[in-house]
Amino acid sequence: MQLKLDNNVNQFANEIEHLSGCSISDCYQCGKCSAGCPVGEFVEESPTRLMRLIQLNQRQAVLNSKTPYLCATCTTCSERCPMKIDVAKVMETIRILACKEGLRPAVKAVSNFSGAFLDSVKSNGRLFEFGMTVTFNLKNGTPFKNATIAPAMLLKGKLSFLPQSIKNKERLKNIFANSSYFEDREEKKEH
Amino acid sequence: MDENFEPKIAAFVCTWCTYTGADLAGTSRLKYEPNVRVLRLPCTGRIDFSLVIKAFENGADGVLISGCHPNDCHYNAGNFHARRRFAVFRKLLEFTGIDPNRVQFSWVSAAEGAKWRDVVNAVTDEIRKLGPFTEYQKLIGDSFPFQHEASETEQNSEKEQVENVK
Amino acid sequence: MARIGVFVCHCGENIGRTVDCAAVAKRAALLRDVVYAVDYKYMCSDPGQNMIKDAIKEHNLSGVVVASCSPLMHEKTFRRTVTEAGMNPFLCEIANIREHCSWVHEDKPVATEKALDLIRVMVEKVKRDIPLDPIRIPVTKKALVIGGGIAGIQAALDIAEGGKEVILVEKSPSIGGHMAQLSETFPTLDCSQCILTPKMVSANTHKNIKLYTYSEIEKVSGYIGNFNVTIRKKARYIDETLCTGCGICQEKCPQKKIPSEFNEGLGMRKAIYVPFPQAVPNKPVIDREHCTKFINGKCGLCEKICGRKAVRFDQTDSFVNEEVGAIVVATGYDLYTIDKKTDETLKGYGEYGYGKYPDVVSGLQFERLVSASGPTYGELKRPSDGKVPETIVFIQCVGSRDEAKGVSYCSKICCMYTAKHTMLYKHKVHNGQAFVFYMDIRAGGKNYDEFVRRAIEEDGAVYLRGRVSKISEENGKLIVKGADTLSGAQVEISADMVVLATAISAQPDIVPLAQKLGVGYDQYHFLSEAHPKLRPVETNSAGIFLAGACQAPKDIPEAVAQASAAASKVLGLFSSLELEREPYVAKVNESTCVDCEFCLTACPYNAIERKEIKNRKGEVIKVVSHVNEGKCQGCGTCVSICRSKSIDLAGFTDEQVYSQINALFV
Amino acid sequence: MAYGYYPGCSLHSTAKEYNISLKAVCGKLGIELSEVEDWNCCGATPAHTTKEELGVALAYNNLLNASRQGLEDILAPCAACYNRLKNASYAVKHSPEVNKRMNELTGGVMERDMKVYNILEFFRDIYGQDNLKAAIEKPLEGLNVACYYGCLLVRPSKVLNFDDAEDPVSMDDLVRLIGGNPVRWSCKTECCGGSHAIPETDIVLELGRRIFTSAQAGGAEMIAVACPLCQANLDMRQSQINKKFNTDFRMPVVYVTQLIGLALGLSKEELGFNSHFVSAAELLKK
Ligand SMILES: Cc1cc2nc3c(=O)[nH]c(=O)nc-3n(C[C@H](O)[C@H](O)[C@H](O)COP(=O)(O)OP(=O)(O)OC[C@H]3O[C@@H](n4cnc5c(N)ncnc54)[C@H](O)[C@@H]3O)c2cc1C
Ligand SMILES: Cc1cc2nc3c(=O)[nH]c(=O)nc-3n(C[C@H](O)[C@H](O)[C@H](O)COP(=O)(O)OP(=O)(O)OC[C@H]3O[C@@H](n4cnc5c(N)ncnc54)[C@H](O)[C@@H]3O)c2cc1C
Ligand code: SF4
Ligand code: SF4
Ligand code: SF4
Ligand code: SF4
Ligand code: SF4
Ligand code: SF4
Ligand code: SF4
Ligand code: SF4
Repeated sequence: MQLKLDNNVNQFANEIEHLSGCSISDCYQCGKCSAGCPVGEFVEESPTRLMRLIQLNQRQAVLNSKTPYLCATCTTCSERCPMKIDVAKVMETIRILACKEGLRPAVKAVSNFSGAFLDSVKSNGRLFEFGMTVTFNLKNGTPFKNATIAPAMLLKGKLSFLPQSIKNKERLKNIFANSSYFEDREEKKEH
Repeated sequence: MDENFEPKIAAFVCTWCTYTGADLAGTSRLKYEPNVRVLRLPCTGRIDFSLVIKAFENGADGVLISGCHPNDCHYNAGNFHARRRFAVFRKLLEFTGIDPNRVQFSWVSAAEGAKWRDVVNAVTDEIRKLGPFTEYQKLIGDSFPFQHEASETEQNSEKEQVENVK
Repeated sequence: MARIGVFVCHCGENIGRTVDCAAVAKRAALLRDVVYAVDYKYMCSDPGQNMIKDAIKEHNLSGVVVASCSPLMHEKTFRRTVTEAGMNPFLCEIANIREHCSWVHEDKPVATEKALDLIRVMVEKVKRDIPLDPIRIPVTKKALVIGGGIAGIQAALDIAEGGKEVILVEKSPSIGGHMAQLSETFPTLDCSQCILTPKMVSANTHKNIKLYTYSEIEKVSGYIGNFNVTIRKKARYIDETLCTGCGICQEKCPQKKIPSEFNEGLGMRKAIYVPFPQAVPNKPVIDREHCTKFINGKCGLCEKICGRKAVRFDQTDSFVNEEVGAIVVATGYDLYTIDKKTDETLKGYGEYGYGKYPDVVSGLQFERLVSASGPTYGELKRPSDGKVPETIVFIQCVGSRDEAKGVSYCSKICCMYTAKHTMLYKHKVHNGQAFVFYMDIRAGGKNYDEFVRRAIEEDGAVYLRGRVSKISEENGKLIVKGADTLSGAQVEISADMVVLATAISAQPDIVPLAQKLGVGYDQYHFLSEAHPKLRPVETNSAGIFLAGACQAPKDIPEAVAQASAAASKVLGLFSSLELEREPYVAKVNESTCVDCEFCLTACPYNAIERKEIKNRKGEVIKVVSHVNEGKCQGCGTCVSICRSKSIDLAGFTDEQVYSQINALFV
Repeated sequence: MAYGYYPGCSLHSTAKEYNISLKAVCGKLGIELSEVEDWNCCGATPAHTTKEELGVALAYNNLLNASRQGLEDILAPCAACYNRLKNASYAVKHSPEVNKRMNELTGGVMERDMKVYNILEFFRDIYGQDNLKAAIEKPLEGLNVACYYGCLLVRPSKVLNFDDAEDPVSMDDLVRLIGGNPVRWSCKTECCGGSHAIPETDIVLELGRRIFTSAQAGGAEMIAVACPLCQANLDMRQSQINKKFNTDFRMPVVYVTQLIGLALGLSKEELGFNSHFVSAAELLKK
């Protein structure tokens, strides 16, 4: 592997820094985030390495990395980072940024799940788990995934065939329609 | 604006860093604008506003204050006190209607001969752009606490001085 | 009426090339109060200096301005010259027309004009110069050393060897400091006790050293050359003059379950105890908190058994006053607290389970576990069950370089002592394996990197570059989850014991002492040197010096080097009968001072004190500020802070500076 | 005074026994809960990993509803909901811009600073340990319990800050209070991968295996949780884990409220013990 670096080397780090509010240059590659990451062994780029790739302006590699999708958002990394970097937030930022740019998600299943989940919330205001699972399986092309569990859950009365719905759907609609990908941090700095 | 305007600039510098840095510019034979007149003080901590106002009163178009870098103060904290005071002073300047850019601050260490050159050149440039300082007359009135009698320095300039003060 | 002489130097061609010196001299002669002006090729040459001397006499000069090179170059020369002609040296000023004029400008008329300006300014100043005398301060030739670690011992011995008296004050029952706790020391692996004990003994027996152990500094007043110190001798409950150190009392004392400070809690001590066998002085103290006699009036066994009748339950703290001329602070360091979250800024280390898992120990505890004088007599057994650890993990930078834990600095010595620990481990457990988690290896000393390489190459320590996220316990093993960032992999090691290289931190009780001494400290409470490069052992308080780890994390070689440097500063100070200083000191106008105390807080040297003004009847009529000339360094900060313009600085008075400003531009 | 109650989606479906047992316990203790009217999903992980503002807004909307209802203290038993709600209240409190945006998105200004509590905090600080102790009728008698907090309950500590993030003790204290024996184990705050339960099952199975291994090593007979995601993951997937790794875990995973209920003398039926996949019945016979 070879990285070609030029004077724009800080560009992507600045972008992420701006979007996430986390200081990327603070990362001194200690590895503590990766050491405690529950999905560390399942990913190619550990959080530490991902931070490094950001520092070295590897935009494509980062946005196409599977790590941010497989991140379980457990915030173990953020809790323990000696430099107080909210690494989980950086993961989230990468994911949102990839989504915003319309890139193909690096882990389809995860983003399909998010999609199905949010669709369900969007239309009912509450999660309709059965419906969501069906949608997800269809999207994902895995119609029988979790099939062993669903009937059992139905039996235990833990899944319902009917969605619950809220009353004030207007407001919900507005929230879904107008939420931005990122909070405006530029403004925040000024205050 | 007068094309040939040559600003008069008073520089208050500390002995340990900037004065020595300016010496180094000399020993290195670096060339710079001749507009700055240096006054050596023990520390930037010794500089209070009255000195700056005094300089304007006596015909300066600009003032440069320069001392040791933060943490390098020979006297440990003198330049911190100075910096804190200058922050207030800038506001005071604005309040009195003096363009705060007429007072410039810098850190020049004993090793930074070239920086001294650059600072002098930059400040001269800046003040040149701002033009002659005429507002000082407004300052001279009852409200000004540190007014001295007209100076009796050079004999042939005494008259001029008196005129300025009036 | 002032009579000023101006002497313009050509400096060969150096000034003459760009400044018309003759013209300058002529015009200078026209300045008011200038009665004589002349130019000459080399003012600093003998003939040049003689010209000045002659002119002073001939023209009855009251002040001299030499227009020449920088004052930093020849001010001293010309001041000596005028002195030889009977003039006060402080009536001679320099106008710098070389470094600040001829060398930096090219246009001759412009440079000539500027040279004249510079001279005019100095003429105005010299007119207002008043004769000053260098300040002389008498010196008490006795030093105080605070802290009896290796740094304090070394400083005390060096000063004592230099023939001066030393008072060494140590707060714990014995001198020796942390070095006494170490097993073997890098980079040579010599036994710590073997090289330290002789020094401790000489410190105790040297005729010039007076030792106060179990004592603390109560009060400090005075200034360089003349400090007055009150020392609190804490009650030992033993009459040291009677006690022979036989140790029978310690043997018999039934209170035996007290965690030993010396053994970092890994061993126990009695209520009456000598902290370690080689302690100096080798006399016990009674720990009041744990002694039955003090708790409920019973026991008293030690008193009964002591043949010398040395036990004194009724002893109280006592105070002694000492006059000293210089102080060396050598109070050393402490270890970052990792198990307690007492201090908000120093957060604990919960993820490593220190304090929860007995086999997670600190570096100093490890030293005790491998020390021949330690609780296991040098056999490495882990605290929980005495098992010899076959897999051991060392973690570096614990607390250090960790902003989340409130410490951003590198503790400097832990890379080295961790390497040492892996070696000591391997030498004790031949079939064992040591792993080290590190972020960087900082081994920048003579033979230091070679030492670390030896740990890796010869003793087989495996170094993993990454931090550890968490330590947990499972089935009697410590599960260490770390990372190896070089391979990019997570690492899990099932270890028998974990050693944390915890950060070196300042003494927890250093701030009150620093405040008593007027010595600065940084955000981490390490004491501040006067200049990080060029005055590393001085403090900003004249006459007070630093040695050892109280200033920053240091290893023994550095602590000793700094201690010797501090000692040489002290001896230098003591080599003169009186101190002489430039008289640029501030002075308060007592009639206008309104006692607002602004100056008091602004002065970086604590040189300003409060003074009571009394009337004839002795009643206080006013309190004003007063500058202690011995402490004032002449920075002038107080002058500019005083709202009522009640302070002036000799040599840079308001009047002088204003008149200079008046003369800046024509 | 009634406490606000935000059940969240899970307590109405997959975690119905959590709901049942909580209500039963509250009934027994005389704690009045008032459900946040017309609450919506907090957004869980998908919302904030898709759009930053959406993650805050969905949660904020609930706080808004509750504030309009006159509620001030809200109990959010689901750790994920608790985490999201608290996060939203933290965000609007610490950033005027976020606050402004939330007002725009939801068309409403929160009338007061809403306090969100998780179940452990609720019993520790609001109801009070002493009160609870006084109400105990049938102490658990030394049942060895691994208290499992997971991630969402304790992290990020900057925002949640109710217990030590590395070694939380609030559930252990609670279990001890009701007569149980909280075991010392090392996976208290390890992540179970809850948010990946559906899309990345393999990861979840491995994480679950580690947790069971550790609980077993610690001598636990059951795992107590305060999060529906953890419960569902560990309970439902236990058989899959056993199959995949050839293990034989039979570790009931129960809600802490169910244990409290037992100690208060409620019956297993009243507490929804029948809806577990790995039954606790055997264990609780003693
Ligand atoms: C685990 C470990 C291993 C180490 N190994 C090595 C090694 O192999 N080689 C090496 O070169 N260095 C080593 N060091 C570093 C070494 O310990 C220090 O360099 C050395 O001890 C510093 O000496 P000091 O005198 O400055 O401070 P200290 O040893 O801390 O001594 C300070 C003394 O001052 C006393 N004191 C404190 N406050 C007061 C007060 N207010 N009044 C009176 N007395 C006071 C203390 O009681 C103490 O006796 C190691 C350090 C650690 C933590
Ligand atoms: C690139 C670089 C950058 C550095 N930056 C820093 C920095 O930022 N900060 C810092 O603290 N340090 C810095 N240093 C280190 C610093 O240069 C040294 O610490 C310092 O100069 C050492 O001083 P010295 O007096 O021991 O030796 P030297 O400076 O080498 O002086 C030795 C003197 O002895 C003379 N001499 C040699 N042999 C004889 C002889 N036989 N007889 C008579 N005279 C002799 C030499 O001519 C020389 O004048 C830097 C070094 C380098 C190489
Ligand atoms: S938040 Fe994501 S990246 Fe961080 S430790 Fe958890 S799973 Fe790993
Ligand atoms: S823990 Fe923090 S500093 Fe260390 S590698 Fe991760 S992000 Fe970087
Ligand atoms: S106090 Fe008495 S018994 Fe104890 S060591 Fe001294 S002389 Fe011996
Ligand atoms: S009196 Fe105190 S110190 Fe003496 S033997 Fe008894 S317990 Fe020990
Ligand atoms: S010396 Fe080494 S181990 Fe210690 S803080 Fe510095 S880098 Fe870390
Ligand atoms: S040799 Fe120099 S550059 Fe290399 S590690 Fe040492 S100090 Fe750093
Ligand atoms: S600042 Fe001036 S007025 Fe105030 S105490 Fe000091 S000398 Fe007196
Ligand atoms: S001149 Fe400086 S050192 Fe002297 S008293 Fe004033 S502030 Fe203190």
